[in-house]
Amino acid sequence: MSDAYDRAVEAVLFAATEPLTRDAIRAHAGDGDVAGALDRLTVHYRGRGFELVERGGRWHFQTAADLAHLLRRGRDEIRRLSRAGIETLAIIAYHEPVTRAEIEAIRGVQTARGTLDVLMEAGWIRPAGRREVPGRPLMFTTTPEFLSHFGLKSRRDLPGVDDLRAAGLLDPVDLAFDQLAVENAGEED
Amino acid sequence: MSDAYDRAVEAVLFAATEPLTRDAIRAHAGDGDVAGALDRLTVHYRGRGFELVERGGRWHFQTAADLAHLLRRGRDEIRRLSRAGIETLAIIAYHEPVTRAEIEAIRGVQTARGTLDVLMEAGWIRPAGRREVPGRPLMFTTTPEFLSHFGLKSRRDLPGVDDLRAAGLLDPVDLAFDQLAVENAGEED
Amino acid sequence: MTDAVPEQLTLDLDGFEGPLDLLLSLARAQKVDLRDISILQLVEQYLGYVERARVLQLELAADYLVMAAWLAYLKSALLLPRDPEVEPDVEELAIRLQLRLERLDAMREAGARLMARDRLDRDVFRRGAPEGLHVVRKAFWSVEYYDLLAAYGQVKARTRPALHVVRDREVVTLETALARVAALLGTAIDWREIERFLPETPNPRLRRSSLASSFLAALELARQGRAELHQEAPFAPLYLRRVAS
Repeated sequence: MSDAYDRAVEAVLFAATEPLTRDAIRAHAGDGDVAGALDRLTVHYRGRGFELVERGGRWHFQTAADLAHLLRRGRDEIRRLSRAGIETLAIIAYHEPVTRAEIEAIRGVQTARGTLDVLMEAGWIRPAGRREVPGRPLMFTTTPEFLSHFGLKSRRDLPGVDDLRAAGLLDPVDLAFDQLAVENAGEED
Repeated sequence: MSDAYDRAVEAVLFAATEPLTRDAIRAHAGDGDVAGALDRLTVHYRGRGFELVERGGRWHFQTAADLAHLLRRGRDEIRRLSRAGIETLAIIAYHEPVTRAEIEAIRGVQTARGTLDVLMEAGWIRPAGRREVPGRPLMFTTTPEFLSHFGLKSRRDLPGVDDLRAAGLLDPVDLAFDQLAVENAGEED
Repeated sequence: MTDAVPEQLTLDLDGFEGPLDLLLSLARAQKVDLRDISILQLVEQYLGYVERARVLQLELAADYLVMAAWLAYLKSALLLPRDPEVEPDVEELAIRLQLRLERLDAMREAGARLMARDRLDRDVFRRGAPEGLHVVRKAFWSVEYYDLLAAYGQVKARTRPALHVVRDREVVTLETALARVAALLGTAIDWREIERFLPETPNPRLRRSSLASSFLAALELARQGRAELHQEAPFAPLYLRRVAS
C-alpha cells in the first residue's frame, strides 16, 4: 500500500472491537485524510472476503454477506424476535422518536410487558427524552447498534422509507383517533 | 480478488476467534487449495495495516508490528475542578506562600486529602519550602502554568478584594453574614 | 358451511393480535392494494365475524366488541345521507381507518424486510479476535477564571465575620468592668484616678474599651450609692472613692 496513513487507518479499524467514528479513527491514527483513506479502503475491500462498511457514521470491517453459509457453522443462533417485537422495532425505526402510546396506536394493541425490554436488551432501542405533552411520556429511538446490526448506513437506508413517507404513512400518529380501541381495551387491566 | 476460494479462506480467518490450522480452515471454507490461498493472502497483506502470519502451524491476522503503537493512545480528558479545589487554588493564589493549615483556617473547613494532589497534578501549584514554625509545614505557591492557564502576566494581575466587591463577587453572601454579625452582637448586650 | 366455521373461527381469533389485526387480515383478503379496499364491505365482514362468535357463545375480548360498536356506528353513518352538521365527517373517519390499516401493514412489511437483511452476527461477522484499541486517559483539569475569582470572593465573604469576632473579643464588657471596679474600690479608702482601676495592657484599643466600660461602671456604682465621683474641670482627671457604709 502506498499511503502510510491509509495503512494506519486500516490497522486501527482492524484492531477495533467497536465500529469507529472518524474522530475515533483520527484519535488513534493521528491527523490525516480520514475520509480519503476510508474511501480508498472501502474500494480496496469491495468484493473481498470481508469489507469496510459505514453504519450510522461509524466504520467497521465485516465479512461479505454472500459467505454467511461458511461462517454460521458452529455459532449460536441469535434469538428470534416475536412478531410483536419485530413490529414494535419497525415502528420505532420508521417513526422515531415515538412514545409507547404511539406504538400502541399504530399496532392497535397494548404492548406486552417485555416487548420493549427485549429490544432494549438487544441494544437496538433506547429511551430518548420525553414528549412535552401531559404525562410527559418517554420517547424511544433506535441506536447505532441497530444500524450496525441491520446493515444500514443511516436511517435514510431503511427499506422503503422514502415511499412510505411520500404516502403519508410516516406522518405523526393521531393519538386522539387511533388510540380509541387501545384505551378502551386498557381499562380491563 | 480473482479466486472465490481465497475469499472464503480470508473471511474464515477474519471471523475466527483463534488462530486456525489448515484443517480447521478447510472445515469452514470447504475443500480447496488451502496452502495456495494462504500463500496468496500472505503476499497480498504484506506491508498493509495488518498481516497474515503463521505461528506453529496456525494462521491468523494480526496488526502490523510497526503500527502497534497506534493501538495504545493517550487521550486528554477534560475534568472540572471540585468546588474545594477551586477555593484552595484561589487561596493559594491570593496568599502564597501558604501552608495547608493556613488554607484550612481561611476556608474554615478541612482540606480533603487529594485536593492539593489534584492541583499539583494539574500543574497549577507546587511545594515551595517549609515554614520555620513547629512542625515545619510545607508551603505552596502557584506555578507559571497557573498564570498562563488564566492568562495572567503575574499574580499582581489578580483583582483585589475591593475589585471583587465592586464586581459583586463578594456581596450576596457578605450581606447575609453582616446581618448575622449584627444579630450576634445584639445577643451579647 | 356453518358447521365448519366454529373450529376455524376459534383458531383464527387466537392468531390475531387484536381487532386491528383482524381487520387488516380481512382487508388483505379483499384486494392486494389496501388503498382500494371497500370500507363498507370490510365493516360488514368484521361485524359478521363478531356476530358469529356471539351466536356460538365464544367469549370475545372487550376490544373486539369496542371496535364492533365503533364500526357499526361508522356503517350506519356511511349509509345515511351525509349531515354536514355532524362532526367528524364520516368519510374522513373511513379514510382514517384505511390509513391505519395501511400504516400497520406497512410497518409489518418493513419489519419483515428488516429481519431479512444481512444481519450482523447472523449473516455477516465482525473480526473474531480483534486486538482492541486502548486509550490511556490523561486528566486535563479545567477551571474558568471567573470561577476562580468567584470562589475566592465567597471564601472571603464566608470567613470575614469570623475574623471580625476575633478582633472584637478585645473589649472589656460592662459586666467585667463593674466587677473589677467594685472589687478594687473595696481595697481603696481615698480618692483614686479611674485609670488606676484599668487592667494593664499594651493594646491601646483594649485600653480605650476598658476606660469606657470602667467609666460606665463608676457611674453605675455611684447610682447605686456605692461610690463617689469627683472631677475638677471638664477633661480633668476623674477620681473615684468608696462610700463608707
